[in-house]
Amino acid sequence: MDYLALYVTLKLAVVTTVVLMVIAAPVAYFMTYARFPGKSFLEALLYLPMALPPTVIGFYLIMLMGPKGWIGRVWETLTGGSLLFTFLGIVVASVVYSIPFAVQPMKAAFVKIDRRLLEAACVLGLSKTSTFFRVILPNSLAGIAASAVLVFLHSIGAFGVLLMVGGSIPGETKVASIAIYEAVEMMDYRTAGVIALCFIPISYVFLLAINKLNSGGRA
Amino acid sequence: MDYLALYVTLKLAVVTTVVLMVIAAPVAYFMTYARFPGKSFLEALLYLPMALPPTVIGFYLIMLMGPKGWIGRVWETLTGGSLLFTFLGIVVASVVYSIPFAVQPMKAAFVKIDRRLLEAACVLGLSKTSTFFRVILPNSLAGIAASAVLVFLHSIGAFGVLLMVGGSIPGETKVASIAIYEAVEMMDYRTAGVIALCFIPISYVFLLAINKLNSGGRA
Amino acid sequence: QDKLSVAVAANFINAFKEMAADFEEKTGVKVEATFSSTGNLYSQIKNGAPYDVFLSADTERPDILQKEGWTEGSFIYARGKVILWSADKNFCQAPSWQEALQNVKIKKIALANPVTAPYGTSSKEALIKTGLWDGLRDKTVIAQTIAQSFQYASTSAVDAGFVALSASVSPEGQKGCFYAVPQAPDVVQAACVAKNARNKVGADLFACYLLSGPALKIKQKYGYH
Amino acid sequence: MKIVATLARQLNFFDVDVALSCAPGKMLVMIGPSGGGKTTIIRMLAGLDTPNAGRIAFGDDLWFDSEKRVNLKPQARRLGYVFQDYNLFPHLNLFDNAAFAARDKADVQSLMALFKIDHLKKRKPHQVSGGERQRCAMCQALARHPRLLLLDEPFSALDVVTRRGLREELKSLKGKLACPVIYVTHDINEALFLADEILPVVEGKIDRGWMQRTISREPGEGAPTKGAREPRLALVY
Amino acid sequence: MKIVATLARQLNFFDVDVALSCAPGKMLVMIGPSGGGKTTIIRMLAGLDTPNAGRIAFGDDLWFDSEKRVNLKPQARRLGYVFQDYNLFPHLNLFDNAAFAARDKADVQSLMALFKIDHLKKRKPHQVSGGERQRCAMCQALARHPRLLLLDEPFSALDVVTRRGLREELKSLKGKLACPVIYVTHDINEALFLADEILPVVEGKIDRGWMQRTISREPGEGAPTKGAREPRLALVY
Ligand SMILES: Nc1ncnc2c1ncn2[C@@H]1O[C@H](COP(=O)(O)OP(=O)(O)OP(=O)(O)O)[C@@H](O)[C@H]1O
Ligand SMILES: Nc1ncnc2c1ncn2[C@@H]1O[C@H](COP(=O)(O)OP(=O)(O)OP(=O)(O)O)[C@@H](O)[C@H]1O
Ligand SMILES: [Mg+2]
Ligand SMILES: [Mg+2]
Repeated sequence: MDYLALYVTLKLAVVTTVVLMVIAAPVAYFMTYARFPGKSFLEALLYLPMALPPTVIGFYLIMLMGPKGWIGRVWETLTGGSLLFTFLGIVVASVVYSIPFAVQPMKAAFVKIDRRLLEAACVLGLSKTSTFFRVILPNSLAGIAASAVLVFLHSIGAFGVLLMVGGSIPGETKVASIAIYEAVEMMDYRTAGVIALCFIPISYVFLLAINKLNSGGRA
Repeated sequence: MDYLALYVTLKLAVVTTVVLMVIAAPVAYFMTYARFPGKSFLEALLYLPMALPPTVIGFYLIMLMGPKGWIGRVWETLTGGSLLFTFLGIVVASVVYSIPFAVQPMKAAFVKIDRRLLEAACVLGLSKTSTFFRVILPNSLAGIAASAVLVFLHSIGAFGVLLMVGGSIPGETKVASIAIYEAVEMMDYRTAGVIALCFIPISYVFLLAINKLNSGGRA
Repeated sequence: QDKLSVAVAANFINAFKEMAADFEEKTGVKVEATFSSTGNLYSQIKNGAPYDVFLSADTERPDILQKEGWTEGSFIYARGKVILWSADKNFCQAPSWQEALQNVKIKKIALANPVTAPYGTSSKEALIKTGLWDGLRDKTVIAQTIAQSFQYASTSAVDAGFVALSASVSPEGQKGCFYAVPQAPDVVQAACVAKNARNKVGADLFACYLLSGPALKIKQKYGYH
Repeated sequence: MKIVATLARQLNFFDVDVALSCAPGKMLVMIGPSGGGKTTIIRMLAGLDTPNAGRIAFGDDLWFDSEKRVNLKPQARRLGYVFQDYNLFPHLNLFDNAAFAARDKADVQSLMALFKIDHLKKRKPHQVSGGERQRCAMCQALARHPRLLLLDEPFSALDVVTRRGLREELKSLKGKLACPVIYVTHDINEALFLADEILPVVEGKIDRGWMQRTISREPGEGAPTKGAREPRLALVY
Repeated sequence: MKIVATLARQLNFFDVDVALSCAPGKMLVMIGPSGGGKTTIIRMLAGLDTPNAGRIAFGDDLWFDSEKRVNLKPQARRLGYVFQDYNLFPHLNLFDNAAFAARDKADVQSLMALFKIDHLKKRKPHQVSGGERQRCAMCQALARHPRLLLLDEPFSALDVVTRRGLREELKSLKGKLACPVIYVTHDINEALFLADEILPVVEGKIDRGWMQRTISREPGEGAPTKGAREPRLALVY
């Protein structure tokens, strides 16, 4: 079995989840409370990575992150290296790919915060930012947990996108889902099944951890 | 452009969303309030479709739904036909594929319902079922909207699974993402881009509708 | 006229679409195709997919299907060639593809997965024959399909890629330049007709058509022979 | 039917341990210091909290018995319960709230009129004042024709005039309802006016002397001697 | 600094239209029938609702002026506000709630002792009684050393003894705080005891006769004649 691929998968899923939680929270906050024309349109754009087949996202990401794309060029000027076919590259891809899953449940949680709590925070002198960190976040733990679960699992399953952007370099960008794909293509259904089964305990442990964190916040 | 494929995609997304909302709500309710040993384990299983690469899910679904799988056999005895390579078949696949996205945000919403409301319902004589319909659902609209958005968009983007289970029969199981896939395979990147762009207005309209419903429920 | 259902390996998609149109015009039999990876299509067939004809990207799977009794026999319908393609026309200045690859400016080259894609196996063989495989290890990027290898090359994500000759004739492919890779063995693609095809007559007719003169012309146009 | 209960439950700083009974058409008023356990007792009667030991009998029905392991669900007790924080359903307007578990919608109409909130029928709870919410909660509880009425400070957010009016109404309703009413209040006037029996609850126990001590301002626990500075108002309301 | 305000706002069934002022160290008590507009007035002073017309000046600072289009955010007004439904933050324990916007944690400690909830520091709001929550909200408001204190029925969930104690404390605090205090209550005794000025708010307007009518039980609007049946208790509390 391909342990290296499993390890890369886990590392990717953890990094993606952490990065996305940090990025998505302010985005969701903004999308919940800001009022401006074209908001639904922006929101639709934000959710687009989900509506597109992974290969298409992968294709556009390659274009952007390749040596001719602007992200690729900016990155090259900054670091001298290429973003494609590196671990960092697949992190970027996986983050883009999972944005909607992170934003949407958080937004749902933020919407449900009791207006009276926000008024109390306001009267107690809290700025928008402090209100976010001291009132909104701690009262949205269930929604944030939902986000984290979706993002984590979704990046484990991410495949089409990573396949494109990663180039399947062992130990660096070759994730377990690619190993499964290879096994299926080679008609080695047993190996595919075994690797797939590995995800049950992984998801299980992750869910337990999230549930613990979540109820810890409430108890 | 392949209008028929767009039409099938939309039909599939709408049917999947409706079916999943109906299925996921009781499942999420059960997962929120029931206490039993092995609950996290069951939950992990429920989220598995997300952690697996689409082709793998597709593979297992074919096995189950094919003439040798038990779902396929039951279906054949009941209707005399095959479930694979029919619209109904891809609906089943798309429902399985999106279950986690439907359940998780709903669960997050149900968890956040004020316990005092549930106590009030209890005292007022409501059974578990009535409480669910009369108190929990109407107070979870934001979470349900989040579910609906995720499921709808995710089933538009679904691809690997559908290709496997559906077999791309025009007007029946050939969805737009498969058309995109074919265009990409033919190195016709322009057509792929044009079909992909169609999803922006579709997502936009859908989001508007959901937002309307959602705020209608609250106003 | 009953329609004909054909499962086609994704690398053959361009040529197939044109052939299907031609066939329809000539015989009036409507052709409905499913394009996917050979592995995918094979799994579908094993699980009862109602395909009348299967155009594989290799010879292995039609053989297995024959053993399993799905078909009575297979035949070779196309041979593909591996080329080394680059979006950068300067790439082809060197006298041979080996030298072009060893240029220090070349940072990444793509090839299809040697384990799962026949074109990948063939490309790898050419690299091994010419003794370049070990030296280029760190520069190679593995694409899962031959089409993806071309995507890498055409978006300049890699400097050059081993792709199918068929890619070079597409509009996108004409924007770059390529070397033939004679060291790479031909990729042999076999097809087979289902024993219990729903439209057996049409399926046999299509099998004949695949080997006919007009079909050969189309195949050549798309880089097969 | 008469309700008879003995209840014991351990809390963090003291234990609740009381016995009480109330006949139909009668009103038992609980009064006592804040945090003394009144709400806890009501919640046990409602079945929302479970006593550690004790027994609740409603007529011939056994609602709770720690020894026989009987514990009837709140749903089956058919209660009217006005919570201390009068929690209405935020997604429903006042009428729908009041009619939530009503036997008969016509009742709701007249109850809302009785409690002077019929002009607010279409408002959501957050769009009305605290006292209006409280009156709506009262309608909700009465509209289902309860077998037992539990009122946890139902008029705390009301002004003196409205309150006086409503407690008159309640007193006359009490007879018509023909069910036991258990009422928590902090207002001694109200207690004296409404009660058939007064139950002073102090640190979870019944303390019959509490009323007397409070009224005569004996410098007992918690009754600050500074209170003497307060003008002796003899308001005749 | 003194607060001076004229406020007008249209509500569905009547308009609020009042003028009020309160000097530092003084207490203005609002009283009046339920739904009369008291909370609305407090919310306008806090900046949570915007008046349709009017002006709020705090000393030399202009907080609101409909003509000059000035509207200071609530954050900048530095208020202490105890909401009528004393909403504490459900994710924090009582100590963290009280200390939420405190200048100095040491204050919090002594405030909680003063309000007799220091033994409940580690409890979450849903784990304490209604009155305990209310006292915690009071600590929260006081701990931030507000420039203006707005108290919307802060003691409504307290028993008579605790309440009497706390209102003594409040009265002595008032001088120390040296800020204007605006206080809403339904308890006429409390109003008379605490107030430097009483502002009866009836249907959004100031109605100076309301107190008098209520106390002498003139059979005015809303004062039911049935009230006469009530025993004339002259409780000396
Ligand atoms: N959920 C809970 N968990 C633990 N302790 C609680 C809980 N609810 C209340 N308490 C404690 O139990 C005691 C009694 O509370 P209870 O709510 O019954 O008082 P009360 O008499 O209704 O007071 P009040 O008049 O202030 O409403 C208090 O000391 C309180 O802190
Ligand atoms: N958000 C709102 N939207 C519309 N009307 C409201 C809103 N909140 C309160 N009202 C109405 O405004 C009027 C005044 O309400 P307000 O809360 O100021 O009364 P109050 O004097 O504080 O009453 P109470 O003593 O019952 O708390 C009431 O008629 C009420 O129904
Ligand atoms: Mg209480
Ligand atoms: Mg009020």
